[in-house]
Amino acid sequence: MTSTLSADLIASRLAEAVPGAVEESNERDVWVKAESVLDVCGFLKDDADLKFDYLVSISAVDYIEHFEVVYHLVSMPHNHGAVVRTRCWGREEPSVPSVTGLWQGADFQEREVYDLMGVSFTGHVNLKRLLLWEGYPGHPQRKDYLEPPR
Amino acid sequence: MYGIGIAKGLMVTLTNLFRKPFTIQYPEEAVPQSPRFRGEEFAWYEERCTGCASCAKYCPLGIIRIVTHPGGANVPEGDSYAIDVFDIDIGRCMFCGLCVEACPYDALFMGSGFERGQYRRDDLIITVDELRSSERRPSTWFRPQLEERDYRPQGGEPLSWEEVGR
Amino acid sequence: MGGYTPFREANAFFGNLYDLFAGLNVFGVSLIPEWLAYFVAGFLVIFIVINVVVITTTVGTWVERRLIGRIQSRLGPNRWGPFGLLTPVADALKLLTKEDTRPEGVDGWVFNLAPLVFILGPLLVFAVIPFGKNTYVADLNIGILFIIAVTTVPTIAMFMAGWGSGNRYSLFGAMRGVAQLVSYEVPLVLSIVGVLLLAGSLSLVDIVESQRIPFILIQPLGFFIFIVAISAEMNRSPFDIVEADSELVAGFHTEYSGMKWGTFQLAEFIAPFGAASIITTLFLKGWEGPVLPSHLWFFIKVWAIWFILLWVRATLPRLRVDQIMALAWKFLFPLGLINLFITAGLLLIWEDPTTIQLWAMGGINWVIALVCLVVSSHLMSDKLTARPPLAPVPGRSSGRAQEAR
Amino acid sequence: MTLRTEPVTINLGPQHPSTHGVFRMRITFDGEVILDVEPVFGYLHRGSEKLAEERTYAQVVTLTDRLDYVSSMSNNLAYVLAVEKLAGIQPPERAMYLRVIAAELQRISSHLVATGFFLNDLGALATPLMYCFREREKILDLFEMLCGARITLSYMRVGGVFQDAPTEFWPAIRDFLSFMPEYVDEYEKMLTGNEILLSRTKDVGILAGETAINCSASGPVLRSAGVNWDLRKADPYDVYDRLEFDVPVGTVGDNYDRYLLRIAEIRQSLRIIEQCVDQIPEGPVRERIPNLVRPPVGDAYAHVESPKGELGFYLVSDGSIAPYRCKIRSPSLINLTVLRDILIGWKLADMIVTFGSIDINMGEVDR
Repeated sequence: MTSTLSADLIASRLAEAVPGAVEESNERDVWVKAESVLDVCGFLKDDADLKFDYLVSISAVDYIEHFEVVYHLVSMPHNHGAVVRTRCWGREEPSVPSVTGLWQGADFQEREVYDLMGVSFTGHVNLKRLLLWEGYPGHPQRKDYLEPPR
Repeated sequence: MYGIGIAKGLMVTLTNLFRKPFTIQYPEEAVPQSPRFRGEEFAWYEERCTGCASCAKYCPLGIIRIVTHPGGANVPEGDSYAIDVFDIDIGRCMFCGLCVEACPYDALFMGSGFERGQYRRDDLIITVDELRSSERRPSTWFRPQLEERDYRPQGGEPLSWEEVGR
Repeated sequence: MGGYTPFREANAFFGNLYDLFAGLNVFGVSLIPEWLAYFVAGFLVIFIVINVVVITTTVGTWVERRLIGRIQSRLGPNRWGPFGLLTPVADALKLLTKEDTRPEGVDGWVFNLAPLVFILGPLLVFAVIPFGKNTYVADLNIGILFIIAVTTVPTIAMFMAGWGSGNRYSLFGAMRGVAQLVSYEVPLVLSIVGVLLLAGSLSLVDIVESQRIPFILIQPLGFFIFIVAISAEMNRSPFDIVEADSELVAGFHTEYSGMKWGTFQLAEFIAPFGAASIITTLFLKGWEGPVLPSHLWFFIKVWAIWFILLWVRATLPRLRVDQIMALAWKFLFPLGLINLFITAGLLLIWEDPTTIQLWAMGGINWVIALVCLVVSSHLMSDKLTARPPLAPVPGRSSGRAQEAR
Repeated sequence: MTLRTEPVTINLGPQHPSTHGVFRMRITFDGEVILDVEPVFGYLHRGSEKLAEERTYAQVVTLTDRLDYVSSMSNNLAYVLAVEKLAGIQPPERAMYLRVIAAELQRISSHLVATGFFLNDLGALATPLMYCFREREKILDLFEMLCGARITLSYMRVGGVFQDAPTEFWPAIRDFLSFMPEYVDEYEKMLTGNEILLSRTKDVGILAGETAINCSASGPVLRSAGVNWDLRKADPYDVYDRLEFDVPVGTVGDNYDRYLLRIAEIRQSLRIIEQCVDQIPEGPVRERIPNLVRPPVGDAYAHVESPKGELGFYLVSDGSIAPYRCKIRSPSLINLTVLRDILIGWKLADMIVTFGSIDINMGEVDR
């Protein structure tokens, strides 16, 4: 990942391929709409110039009013990287389409995000808690999480 | 040919049979230790301590408890706080040394020992009395002045507060 | 005295003891009847042999741990007693005082009986081994058959333990054990047959005495097959799939603790001595040797073989189940057949070989053994050549790196 | 008559000799052949990411020691790089060289542990393990000289390393560089050509390159599958772009390749350390920055090639003294994604070996 691709470039390519997917972009970051994550990622993975074939990590950040899911992508043939972000609003049932169909490597990471942050991934075949046990109250990495009284 | 590799492996183990063993017989033989070893007994020099509690603030686990009262005049450079309580709970300490790194007056040092096993957790707390009365063989960790002097805490002389400063 | 005489004469040690007890009299009245004297003398002989075996094994565990320690660049146990000699004692005490746990769902009788049955086999082997000149418990005329029979007994115990524990790891271990034994019994017996043809007797005492030159020189292939097969029978590394600790935790004795586990371990430590004794008797001229007393010769040979077994154990990784089976059926079994046919053929040519003819037979057998080993190992290792070291690739160098230079 | 058979399910772990920690796999067997694997995680979950949110940037370094406890230096390095990227700090040159030396020593030690336990999983009665630990001990001695600890090192700091290496460190590391290759030769002599090891590992647990990329595998697992991807070359951090080294790449992607690759990487690491020791400039080792770093609002992702693979830290700052969010991209967890692909259809014994060859560390998987 020697060069991080300019977000504007990605946004412009995305505007052609997946119209209406890009929510906002500046020179560093590109935000896409939560519901079009799968299309965007599919395009980024298959496009010959971009060819992001390697999903580095999926992280989720709790910004109180919304959750941001961050995809770090790398293209091995072109040796460049990109960061795709998506916001999902609402604290009750935030959800993002799962990218496990594109990258198998997303499996455990999405489960981890679901477990600790409570963002569910629609389309994930085995969306169970990863690190905590079934029936654990709450999602501990949320900012408003309080340890249950013993 | 099947067997050559196995025979080679057998020769390696056979040569090791006659090699000097690597074991150190610990209680009888001393383990060679580096002067920077971050040991358990903290060395604390009350004369240098101003009671600023930087160490307590920098501790990632918050295991240092300091209670002071103003008015003590035990520091050569001027007034400071007198220390009432200086508890280090080494039962939870992870010996990262951030407290030592934080101390601006070279008053707190890592120790050099590692044989302070106790049967009860409460006994693992180093109190201010123990810090005052113990022999101080400070580790040279984050104290380059001791390293320049080529001080070796293991088996070396205990140092007084004048000797450890920058 | 009538009925006991032949046996008394055959075994000098037993005979002396019997005479001692039977001859105890007060004013001509015999104190001990003949049958009791026979029984006591027999009991004493067995008592002595079992104790010698167990004590040798105990010392053997210490030597084994020290030697493996040195092989692994460490010291081995050296805390209890001088050089750690009391370590086995400490082990035994610890095991005897340990709580004997019994998990839920075990099959009680089978579970408890398994260790006893397991230790039976290795101990019974020593009943027919001649330890020295005229020193043996019994000179059975079917000695070898007896040994082959009793060495399979532990497998039954293994299956009892595996089944009785009600643990899946144990069952896996037991199943593997049975499969392995069934396969390895065949090459084991085949490799012995050559020796039997040369010796012309099934009695171990006769086999020792008929070795004008050690049979290892005449039967190299047999020796090789036997040592591989017997270590598989004992479940010693590299064939220790039965209790493969990294796969099956401890195999069939996963659920055992305390002295039951200790019994399993004891049997497993006796087994190499048993195996070494059999090898010594069959291939290394038994107790015969110049100058030194016969018992000492026997012990030296046993320890030497035992060291080889230990050395292999300390070095080699474990084989996989199917590979172990393949080794038995595709490698050892044909070699055993070849060995048998060659030996039989040579004996047809020289019916009653003189010493020189024996040497000639040895020479022919060695040539054939080397050819067979080379050929069959080539057949086996067509896929097993090491890869060349990984070709270092310069790596995907980045633009930034080139700018920096 | 046909025998009725049914598959057996075994809970391999959490307490099992070769799960390398507390890890559980629900495995369904047909006889000895694996039909299905389902990994179960979380026995060592300590909430490192949450803990990091309540500590200052300097204090988090001590937490990273405990992620992958056999390669603390790499964890330190990854975290420190992320903070430096976030706060825009450039460490002095000498510090960068010291970091590379430390990280490469750690790589050697971690690969020694991996190789040793791999052979232990093969059932080699701990002999190769003891040899590997013998040399690892020398590396730990070097670490103790460098930073006073052997396992939980906390050597790196934001803006450099905490202190320069002592004078006695340089002769010691030269000595280490002189004897270590012989020991590596010894391992190779003992193991590489061993037919039993070959028959157990060759063409077993084959991982295809595309699968490895698709599963986001990294490190030796990815490279053994023939993918030439090493972050030290692809995205050089610190001073790796000034050092000459090769990236060993496997050809088949089986267990044997993963073993060979680790041995080859040990050799390359020795090469790197040698160059670093020759090139290291004089100078300060720590940028003068405030103890309480307050990076500007924003986020940064930094990654290193840790012995297990790509270890990344994604840090979000809200301008305060503690990270707002600290996400750890742990190679061990993500490398386990390949588990189902390379285990199903093999035997129990192969499964243990393949699992050992992935080289995971539960401290990092569960965090």
